Amino acid sequence: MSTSPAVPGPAAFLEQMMLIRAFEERSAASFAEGRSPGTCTCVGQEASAVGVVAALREDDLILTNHRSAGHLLARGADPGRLMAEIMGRSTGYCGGKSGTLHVSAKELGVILTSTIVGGELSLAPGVALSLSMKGSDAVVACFFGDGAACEGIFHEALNLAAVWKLPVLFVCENNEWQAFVHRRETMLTENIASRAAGYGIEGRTVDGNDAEAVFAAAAEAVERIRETKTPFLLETKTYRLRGHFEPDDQGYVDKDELATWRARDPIATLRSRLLSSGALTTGEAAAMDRRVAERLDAAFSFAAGSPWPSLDQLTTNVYA
Amino acid sequence: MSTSPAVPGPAAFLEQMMLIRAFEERSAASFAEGRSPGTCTCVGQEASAVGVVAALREDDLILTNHRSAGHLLARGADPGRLMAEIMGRSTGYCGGKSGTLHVSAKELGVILTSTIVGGELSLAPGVALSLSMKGSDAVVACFFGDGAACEGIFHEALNLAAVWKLPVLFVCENNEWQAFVHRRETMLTENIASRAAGYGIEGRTVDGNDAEAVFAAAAEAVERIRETKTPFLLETKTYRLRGHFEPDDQGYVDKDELATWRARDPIATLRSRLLSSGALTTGEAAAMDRRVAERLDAAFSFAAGSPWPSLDQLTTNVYA
Amino acid sequence: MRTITPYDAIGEALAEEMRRDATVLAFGEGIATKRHDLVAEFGAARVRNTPLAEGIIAGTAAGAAATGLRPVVDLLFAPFLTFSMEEIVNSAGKLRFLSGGQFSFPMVAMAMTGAGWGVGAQHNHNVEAWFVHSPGLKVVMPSTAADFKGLMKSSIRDDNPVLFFLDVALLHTPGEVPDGDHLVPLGKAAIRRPGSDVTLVSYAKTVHGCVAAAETLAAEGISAEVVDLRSLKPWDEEAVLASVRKTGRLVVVHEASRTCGVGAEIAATVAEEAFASLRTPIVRLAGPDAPAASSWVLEQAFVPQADAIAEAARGAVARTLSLATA
Amino acid sequence: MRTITPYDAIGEALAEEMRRDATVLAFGEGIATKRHDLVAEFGAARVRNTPLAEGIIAGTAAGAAATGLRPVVDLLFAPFLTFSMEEIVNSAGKLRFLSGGQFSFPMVAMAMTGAGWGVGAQHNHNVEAWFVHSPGLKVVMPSTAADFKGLMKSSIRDDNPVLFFLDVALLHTPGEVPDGDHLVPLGKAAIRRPGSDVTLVSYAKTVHGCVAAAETLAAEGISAEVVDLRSLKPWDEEAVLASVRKTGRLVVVHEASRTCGVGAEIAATVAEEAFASLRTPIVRLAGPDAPAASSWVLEQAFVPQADAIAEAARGAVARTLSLATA
Ligand SMILES: Cc1ncc(C[n+]2csc(CCOP(=O)(O)OP(=O)(O)O)c2C)c(N)n1
Ligand SMILES: Cc1ncc(C[n+]2csc(CCOP(=O)(O)OP(=O)(O)O)c2C)c(N)n1
Ligand SMILES: [Mg+2]
Ligand SMILES: [Mg+2]
Repeated sequence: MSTSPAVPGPAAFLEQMMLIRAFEERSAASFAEGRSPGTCTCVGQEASAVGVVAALREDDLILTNHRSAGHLLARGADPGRLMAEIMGRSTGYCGGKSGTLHVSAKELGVILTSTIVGGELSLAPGVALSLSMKGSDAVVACFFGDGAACEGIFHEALNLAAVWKLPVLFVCENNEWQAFVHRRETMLTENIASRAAGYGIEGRTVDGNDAEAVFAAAAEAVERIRETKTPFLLETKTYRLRGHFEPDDQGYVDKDELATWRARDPIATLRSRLLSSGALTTGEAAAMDRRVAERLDAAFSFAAGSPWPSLDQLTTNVYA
Repeated sequence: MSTSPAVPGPAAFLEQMMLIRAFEERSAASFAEGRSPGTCTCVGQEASAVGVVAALREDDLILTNHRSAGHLLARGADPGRLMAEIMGRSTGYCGGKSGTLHVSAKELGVILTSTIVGGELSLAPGVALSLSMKGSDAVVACFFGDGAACEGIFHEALNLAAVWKLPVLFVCENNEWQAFVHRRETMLTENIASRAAGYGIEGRTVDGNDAEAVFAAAAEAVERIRETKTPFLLETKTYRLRGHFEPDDQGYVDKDELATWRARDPIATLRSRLLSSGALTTGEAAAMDRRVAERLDAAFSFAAGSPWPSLDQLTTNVYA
Repeated sequence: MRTITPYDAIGEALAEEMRRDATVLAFGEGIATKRHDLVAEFGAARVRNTPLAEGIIAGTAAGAAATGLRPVVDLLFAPFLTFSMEEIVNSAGKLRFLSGGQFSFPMVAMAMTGAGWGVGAQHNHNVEAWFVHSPGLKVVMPSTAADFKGLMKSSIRDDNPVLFFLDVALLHTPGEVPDGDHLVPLGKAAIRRPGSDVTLVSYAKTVHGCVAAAETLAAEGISAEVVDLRSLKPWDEEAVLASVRKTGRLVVVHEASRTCGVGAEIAATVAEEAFASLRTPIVRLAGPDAPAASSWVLEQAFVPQADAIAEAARGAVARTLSLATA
Repeated sequence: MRTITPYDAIGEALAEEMRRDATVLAFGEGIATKRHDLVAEFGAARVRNTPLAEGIIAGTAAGAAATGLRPVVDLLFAPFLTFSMEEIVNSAGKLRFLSGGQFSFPMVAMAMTGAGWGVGAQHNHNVEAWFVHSPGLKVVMPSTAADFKGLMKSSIRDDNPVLFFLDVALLHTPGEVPDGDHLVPLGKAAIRRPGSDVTLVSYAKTVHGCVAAAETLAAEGISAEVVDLRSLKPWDEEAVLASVRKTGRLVVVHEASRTCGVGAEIAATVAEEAFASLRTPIVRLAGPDAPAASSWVLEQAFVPQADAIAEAARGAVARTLSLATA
């Protein structure tokens, strides 16, 4: 049994979020320069990623969706190997086979990035079943979007996990968009967490742009799962500040809605709060900027300098 | 626009239910004699069928599942053509191609019997969409089981119908069993109607063994659907008194549970209530028995005397 | 003639058919956002965004088709069809038959597929053969802008469920499209280049590889006929057999995995029906029996390219010659 | 040797493998009810009923397989696999590759299929070719009680996802099963009857039709070799090619629809790899490209029967002779 994670301070959250944001922006820039394929960034949703992941123990496992860079980096993924994967290089976490959309990293306990919306939901109960049959009290965190909550597999996964008492923290990152469709076009209710009742499990909605609030809610949920052996549905309310998939000019997004949420940017908000409360000095903030930039410079040059996979990789790893 | 259906008296319900019960028992006997393939009977669930169907107008449409004989007969299907279909004869509603498990009858507004659990749920919103795009105020009644409520397509169908404001009466016939699995092994909640809230629509649970109560609830639901253009989830609580699919000795069924529900047999209950209240005389009851027997004798000899489909039917009706 | 992309050709086809027939409607995850001009012209009831749920999108299309509408649904990428197999195969494909002909299912399901975007195997998987193998369905997969338009219009008018596959590599490359009511019949192949020594049968992006190969081969004195199937179900047996009877040699080329792919059906049919005309073993050139990797170099290597096609054709021709001289 | 039904042979295979390996578990809609002896021996945690939801059954198997368990799931009837295509194809089949080999997916998905019960096209649809066409999966479909057992045991031990198809017509007919730890390797065909004039390749129920046909043919002086594929992916190319090289004639027989079926792959491969040995056109005998009707007479007529197989073989032999004498 691993010990519970230490409570991270807000400054640590801030730096993690800055790293994620910068990673995504560089990744988008790399696409724009024609150096990597399009990608789904998690810009605007960093607080949800760092808050939940911080609440996990080392032996807890993660499944996530196409907007997974935040979860991976929060979990400690090496930005260089992650970017190499996005660029399709042999040094990436999956040798370039995954690319941006299916990254897994066994060494980090990240079982899956599913680019099939709902794929993460379909596998999560089985992963939790393995844990519980081993007698472990580890949990599985399964990240998915408000769109995935419309897929039938959402219903099947929550119901099975409930009936079989599987330790899954279902994390719905409700960012108001499902590619080019607004959430309001896809459901009559405002919250997804309210669906938990239909499965006889607990659900809760939390401000997904506040890393500390997310952390507190996730930590409590994880504790309840370990205690009760019952899954939990946590909804983090946040917003997709960039487009769905690069390139995307967001021409279809309501300007006021976007402005409202830009004003609630989880990074800017936390940074200015910490600066104005004195918890962070401008010097420390500048040092963070520098550290992030340095890590990313190194990551991108590692990735760009890495070799392509050899052509025999076309047919390796198909069968065990 | 058709006019609303006349309120049927309990005696009419009783005779319909008796016809359905007798049809199913003969159909099971016919299987036992090797004259037709196995079948899923609706023995025990007749009240739910006749109550809901009576609440529909002639221009309302029906989709149903593998336990559809009750819905078809309540809708006025000819027992002879229905039995011919079950026996695979050319005079059946579908020329023998459907057999017992996929019967449809366009002339009766029965679009589908789906033997894929959930198939009826997947098609119902589209049928309702046709109606509403034509400007009709007809509704679609979609019958499915508690098992189907575990399929992802249940979730997708209810959500789409809710968001698109489609006139669907979702009727969950909760008979406590899902083939060889008890409902309690498949969900933590007692009711399925409570899931309606997750889609922002209304749901209601009714005693499915009381034809009049079912009728009243269905009539009210249909009225609300026509008014509000919003789907409705009606759950009829009933019980599968025979096995899942012939032959099935129900060896796996708890004896007490079965006995409890046998005591609540919708036909015996109504019949004795009507007899003891004087609403039905023994003479009238005997006449009912006779009429039912005569109709079924005629039906079974029609079916058994009907020709098999010709072999060219192997490849007809594949394409339009 | 105008020069437009296949993406725009599909848009024109939808608009023209919706104008012509009030029962045609379109829905899918984002189609109303992406094709806003259609919403503007035909209204929100006929061009709809949907919740993210492929099963019910396909099922709703089938239900609507059975009762008088002609839906076109956009299921985005072919691997997402795995979430709508039940509705497409068991309902749309079988219920006409099972109902004894009482209902028909005039609907079109679109899905993008193939290499080109580096998005990997959960977006890029050529599964057209599944639907060719399933009863009651039709399947098309065009290679030119004109065919995207003409086949889409015919698919919408067809009274059966049609799977319409869009090769992503072609979608944004402009091509010529005839003016007016341009229809291409389902089930008719196109001879993209006539020839007499070897028949290259293909569809979608690899047709262009075949044409390029044929040009290379022509310079070497080998005359290759390029047959573009366009429709995979029904497929134009007559055109393929006629070509093979003329050339005596067959190379079938597609991006989809080789095993049980459409090429297997073509090869098997030719081995049955035109056996006596064959002067050389049939050759299939297809994607490996492996998922598609995201990495650009691997993604491209997955697809049979012009060089490999030319080499296969050369091999076929050479082999006959050596057999003949042996 | 004991004489037991394939249904019981599967039960034995499950019990033996669960005894041998604590990571093996089984779940599905009713499996704990129907195989109560397994619950009694291995406990409710390892033999589970599930909610009625094929998608999550398959997905849970894939998730469990990726993390150390070896699940066997019962998906009942093949058409219900349409509800689990996403999980089987996109996850179980592709994620080993996409993860660069980090995870493997040792799981077995069972489904019944084929004519015999008069239950119609939503229960009876032979879709094995879909999975043969999809990367990363294995597919088996036995014809004898011994193979049901031996292939199930090998499937459970295999580190890849295996689709295990059970022909309903065979399931309750007893047959001989060797005692002890009886294993049949995946990928190896069985020669059910040796012969020299024509090769009959088949699998599942039609193997028995081929054997019956071979007996009829023998009486007429035609020696037919019957090859039972048993595994459809990988399939035993070597055995089939060796047989065809010997006989020079190939008839492929299966119940599944002809178009893009497994027979197409066999025929295409032979036309590529053993072309020079073929003395006559390949013949495929398969189910029509139509849904299966429930009506008993139509259901039976769907399946290639011994008479038709013998006739096809006779035709093949006669055709060569007439070519040779022409
Ligand atoms: C099964 C499936 N359907 C559709 C898509 C295309 N697609 C990718 S992301 C996306 C939107 C997902 O919305 P949501 O689940 O809310 O996640 P978000 O992108 O907002 O993080 C869509 C439609 C897909 N990848 N998989
Ligand atoms: C997709 C699918 N899965 C499984 C089955 C097998 N099956 C037929 S009926 C049934 C139980 C259905 O339960 P429920 O929906 O409650 O209906 P009931 O039979 O109780 O009326 C099952 C598992 C099927 N026909 N289709
Ligand atoms: Mg979203
Ligand atoms: Mg039930």
